[in-house]
Amino acid sequence: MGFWQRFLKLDRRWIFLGITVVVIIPLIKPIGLPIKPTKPVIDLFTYIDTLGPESGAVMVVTGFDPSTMPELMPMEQALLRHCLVKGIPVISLGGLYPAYIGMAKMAIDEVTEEFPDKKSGEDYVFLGFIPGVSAVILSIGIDIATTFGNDYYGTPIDSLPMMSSIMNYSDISLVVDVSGTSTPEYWLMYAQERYGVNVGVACTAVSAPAYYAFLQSGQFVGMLGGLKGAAEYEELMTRKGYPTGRRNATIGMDSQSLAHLLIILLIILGNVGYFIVRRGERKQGIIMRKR
Amino acid sequence: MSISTSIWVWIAALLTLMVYSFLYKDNPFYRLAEHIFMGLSLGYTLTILWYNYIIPRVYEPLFLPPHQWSLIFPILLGLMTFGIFSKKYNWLIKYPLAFYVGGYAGLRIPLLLQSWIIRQVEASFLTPDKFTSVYSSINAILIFVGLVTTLIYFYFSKKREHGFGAAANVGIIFIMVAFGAAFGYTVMARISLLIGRMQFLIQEWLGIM
Amino acid sequence: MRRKLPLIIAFGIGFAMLIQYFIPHPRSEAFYNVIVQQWFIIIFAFMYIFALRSFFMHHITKVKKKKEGYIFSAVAMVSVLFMLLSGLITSRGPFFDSLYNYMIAPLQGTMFSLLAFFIASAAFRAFRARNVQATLLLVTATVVMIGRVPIGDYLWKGMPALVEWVMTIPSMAAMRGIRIGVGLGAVATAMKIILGIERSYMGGE
Amino acid sequence: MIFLLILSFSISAKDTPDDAGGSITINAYNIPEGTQRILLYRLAGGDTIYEEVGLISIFKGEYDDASVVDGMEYLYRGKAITEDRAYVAEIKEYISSSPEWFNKSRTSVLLLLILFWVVVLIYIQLAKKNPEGLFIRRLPPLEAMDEAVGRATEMGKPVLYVPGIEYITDAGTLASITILEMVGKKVAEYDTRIINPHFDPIVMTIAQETLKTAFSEAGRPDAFNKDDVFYLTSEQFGFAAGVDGIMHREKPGAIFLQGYFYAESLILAETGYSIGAIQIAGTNATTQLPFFVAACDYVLLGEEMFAASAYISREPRLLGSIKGADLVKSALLILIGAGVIFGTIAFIADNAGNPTYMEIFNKILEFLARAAS
Repeated sequence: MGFWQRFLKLDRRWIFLGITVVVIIPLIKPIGLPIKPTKPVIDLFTYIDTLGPESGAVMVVTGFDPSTMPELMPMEQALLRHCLVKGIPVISLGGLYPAYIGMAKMAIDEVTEEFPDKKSGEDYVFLGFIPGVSAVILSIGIDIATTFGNDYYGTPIDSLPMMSSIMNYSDISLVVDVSGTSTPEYWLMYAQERYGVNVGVACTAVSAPAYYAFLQSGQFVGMLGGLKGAAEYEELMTRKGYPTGRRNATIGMDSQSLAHLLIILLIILGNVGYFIVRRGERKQGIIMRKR
Repeated sequence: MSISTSIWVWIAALLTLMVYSFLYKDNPFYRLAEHIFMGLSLGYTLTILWYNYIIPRVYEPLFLPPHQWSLIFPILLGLMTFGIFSKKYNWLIKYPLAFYVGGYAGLRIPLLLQSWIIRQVEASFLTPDKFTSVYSSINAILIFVGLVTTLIYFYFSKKREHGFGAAANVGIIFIMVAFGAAFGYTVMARISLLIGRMQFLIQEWLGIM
Repeated sequence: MRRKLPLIIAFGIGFAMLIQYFIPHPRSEAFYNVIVQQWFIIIFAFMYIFALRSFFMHHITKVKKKKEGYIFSAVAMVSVLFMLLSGLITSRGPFFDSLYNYMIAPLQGTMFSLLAFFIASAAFRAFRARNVQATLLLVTATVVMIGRVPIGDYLWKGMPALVEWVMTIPSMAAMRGIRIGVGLGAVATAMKIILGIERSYMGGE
Repeated sequence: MIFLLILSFSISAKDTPDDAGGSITINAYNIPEGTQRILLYRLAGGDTIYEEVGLISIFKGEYDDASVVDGMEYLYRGKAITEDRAYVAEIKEYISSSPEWFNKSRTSVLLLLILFWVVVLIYIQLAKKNPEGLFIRRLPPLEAMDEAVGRATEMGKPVLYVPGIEYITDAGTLASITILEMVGKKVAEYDTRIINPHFDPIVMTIAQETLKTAFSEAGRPDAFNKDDVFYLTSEQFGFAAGVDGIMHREKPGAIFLQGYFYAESLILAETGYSIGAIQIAGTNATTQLPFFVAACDYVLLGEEMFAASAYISREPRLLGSIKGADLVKSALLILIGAGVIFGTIAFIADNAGNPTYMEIFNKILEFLARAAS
């Protein structure tokens, strides 16, 4: 009985040590556990997979900063790779707030390095940040060229060959907001409901529960939730033989699996200890005061 | 094994370790990182305030042609906040506060009604497409029961007796399931933050992988 | 009269911003833009003077009185000026960006990542089957955690589907109920401000 | 002879409803098979040549011409171009655009607003007449406030009050100010110190005034130390780092986490637990409720925060507004319930071949959904 009482009072720093070890080991020596894609991820993947060079552009919107990069950068890069390999014209929007442009640039630079034949202005367009948030979303519905004027590199939009057939939402078959904040709801309110453009979302695991309601009501075409969503997308890309880069999300998943197992183990042991201690106390008539 | 040679990466790595030292116990290294962080972030906020707000919204429209003299009124209202410095006139600050808080209250009411209430109610309507299969019908009914009992749990002005009490007890079950689910669902997000930092330390700083 | 006037202002501007939502006319749009983009922002900017005053007063008194830990207050004040000056002098040039990318961003990311540790210790401590509600919390959290990682699929093929179900049916229904409740409460609070019933934001008297 | 009615390609034009004017909406109907592009031309009143305006989207068959001048009269012509030929359609009468003074698509919001306003006002008047009649269910976190401040005083430790990291415009932050006033009075009575770090300058200024009044109302105006209400920083995790530092150095006996929190909620709550303080949390941030429920001793769930001021002060007008909000909740419940019953009847009738109910039902849904745009 003494062991369990000491276990229940376990100094939380042992737990911190456990979490650190469990996260670091797979990073140094990957284990490679298998991944099973779920419906929201398959829906988004299949929708994009049905598109082609003629079926309207895909707009990928960057909405994350360094703090949510680990979860969302692999998603944005997987989406960009998927569009480039399928030849779908892709517009990368550098975000509705200034803080995101650095991430957008990092995503597009790293991915376009893997596709040397793809040219800016022909296969993809990179739009910089302009202030206005919902005003920007609304004016994209009228005319992209007049809204942005130039792309991120300063070239006028109407001189870009890819943009000749893309004027506004009616020429965009999907907008995917890769966001760690609540901007996907703006895209639903101002883009989908106002102009009827399809919207997909790639978000952090913490915002995913809130978006299930929009997924269930059909407002979102599909959803990537958290690192598992990114790893599932990478898995679907591999199964189709598309290039997947270093598969950062999948490597991260090994650490995730071990960390989750550790926490579950702690919860179970915690409860086992709780019942043993309580039964012991009831025998001796001590009531455990609820602190 | 190529350890980073960039001074910036070293600064970032040291700051990271100083914050993590807090997990062991509060110590001068954490305290240093804490105060650097508070100072830098306040400096950053002020810079953003200056470039994104004061210059484009106050200085330029006022002092550069075409001068927008109507800006004098909001500035006067803003100046009234200085009343707080004097004992006699500290009631002056009530005017800009009333304007700011009252204005936003009015602005938020319709948005709240629309996105937090009407949109949620509209989505709870049981449309026929939800009754396509036995499975979806049971789910539709479960959602309806969950919604109604949760709302009943949050009733303030009715004693929780017999029928009403039973509904509230069902409501708390749905609420606890929702909280447990959200908690479990978020573990992954938090762990991935740590993975990100560990990748920075191991790959960028120490260059192991 | 001095007490009544601010309440009348709150009612006036509050009611105007309320009905503006229903009027698409360009004049109403113009009114909205002027108020939001000028009046609100100018008042907001003025308030930052108080933030600075409180920040520096708080830390200067600590340094002057040599209170315990006054060096750190000095560090905080130097950091503010260092970041602000580097932002203004180089007008947010590369050095300013490096300060953000290599000091603020890592500090932000590391503080955020503390949650990985705290969520584990909170789970260990709080998830004890003391009563029915705590047991529900604990069981659902554990099931969702197992279902979220690939290993969950091994225990039982239907695990991801179960997690989907828990997230999209019971959990979504309760969250929707809570959101409606919070929405109603927030609207009631906003109304009380406009009607002048809620006055504590003006110092309560 | 079966008369094959070939529905010919046609367009219609109307002043874009519910807008600020300056826009005419063109709809294209029976778009011929294999149409690649639909060009739109416009003839301003008095001109003679049609000028090209834009492309009508084939996906939606709609185009908003936002380059028109209010009051001017226009004629439109659409040309659908397929592989081999072009189909032309015109509108006959002149059309002009004008701004509207009321956005009809937002009627449902207006109705709910009026219902809410009327109900709350009625109940406030009723509450003034017989204040005793109004019941409010028990809120354990508020009853624990006394115990928490008392315990902190026993141990000679200060009380820490964190008002969340949102601006004063957020309903949770406003509710937090009213709770701060109550805690301030308790702290003044028990003659304990209250530490109140801030994220936003406006909330800080208000908190200083609120606590000053609370202390003077509790009869101890001199005990209030203005320096204990101070500004930390306006960055989420910088603020969390600062508050964690205060927790470890000041070792408060009771911690209040009341307001709108983001991800840093658990950083504060877990550090608060580690120093052994009683923690009373409350937030309208639905995503953070699970973490407070797990880590804190007492939690005000969502709208329970808004009931706090009415619960403690028992002021008739506040009780009345709570009762009013409850009544609107019942109205919504009845609306949803009626929607379910009517929906099922319409569904059964529809299957039995009588679609009228289903049309009405869809109209109601559409009426509600339109408000969102």
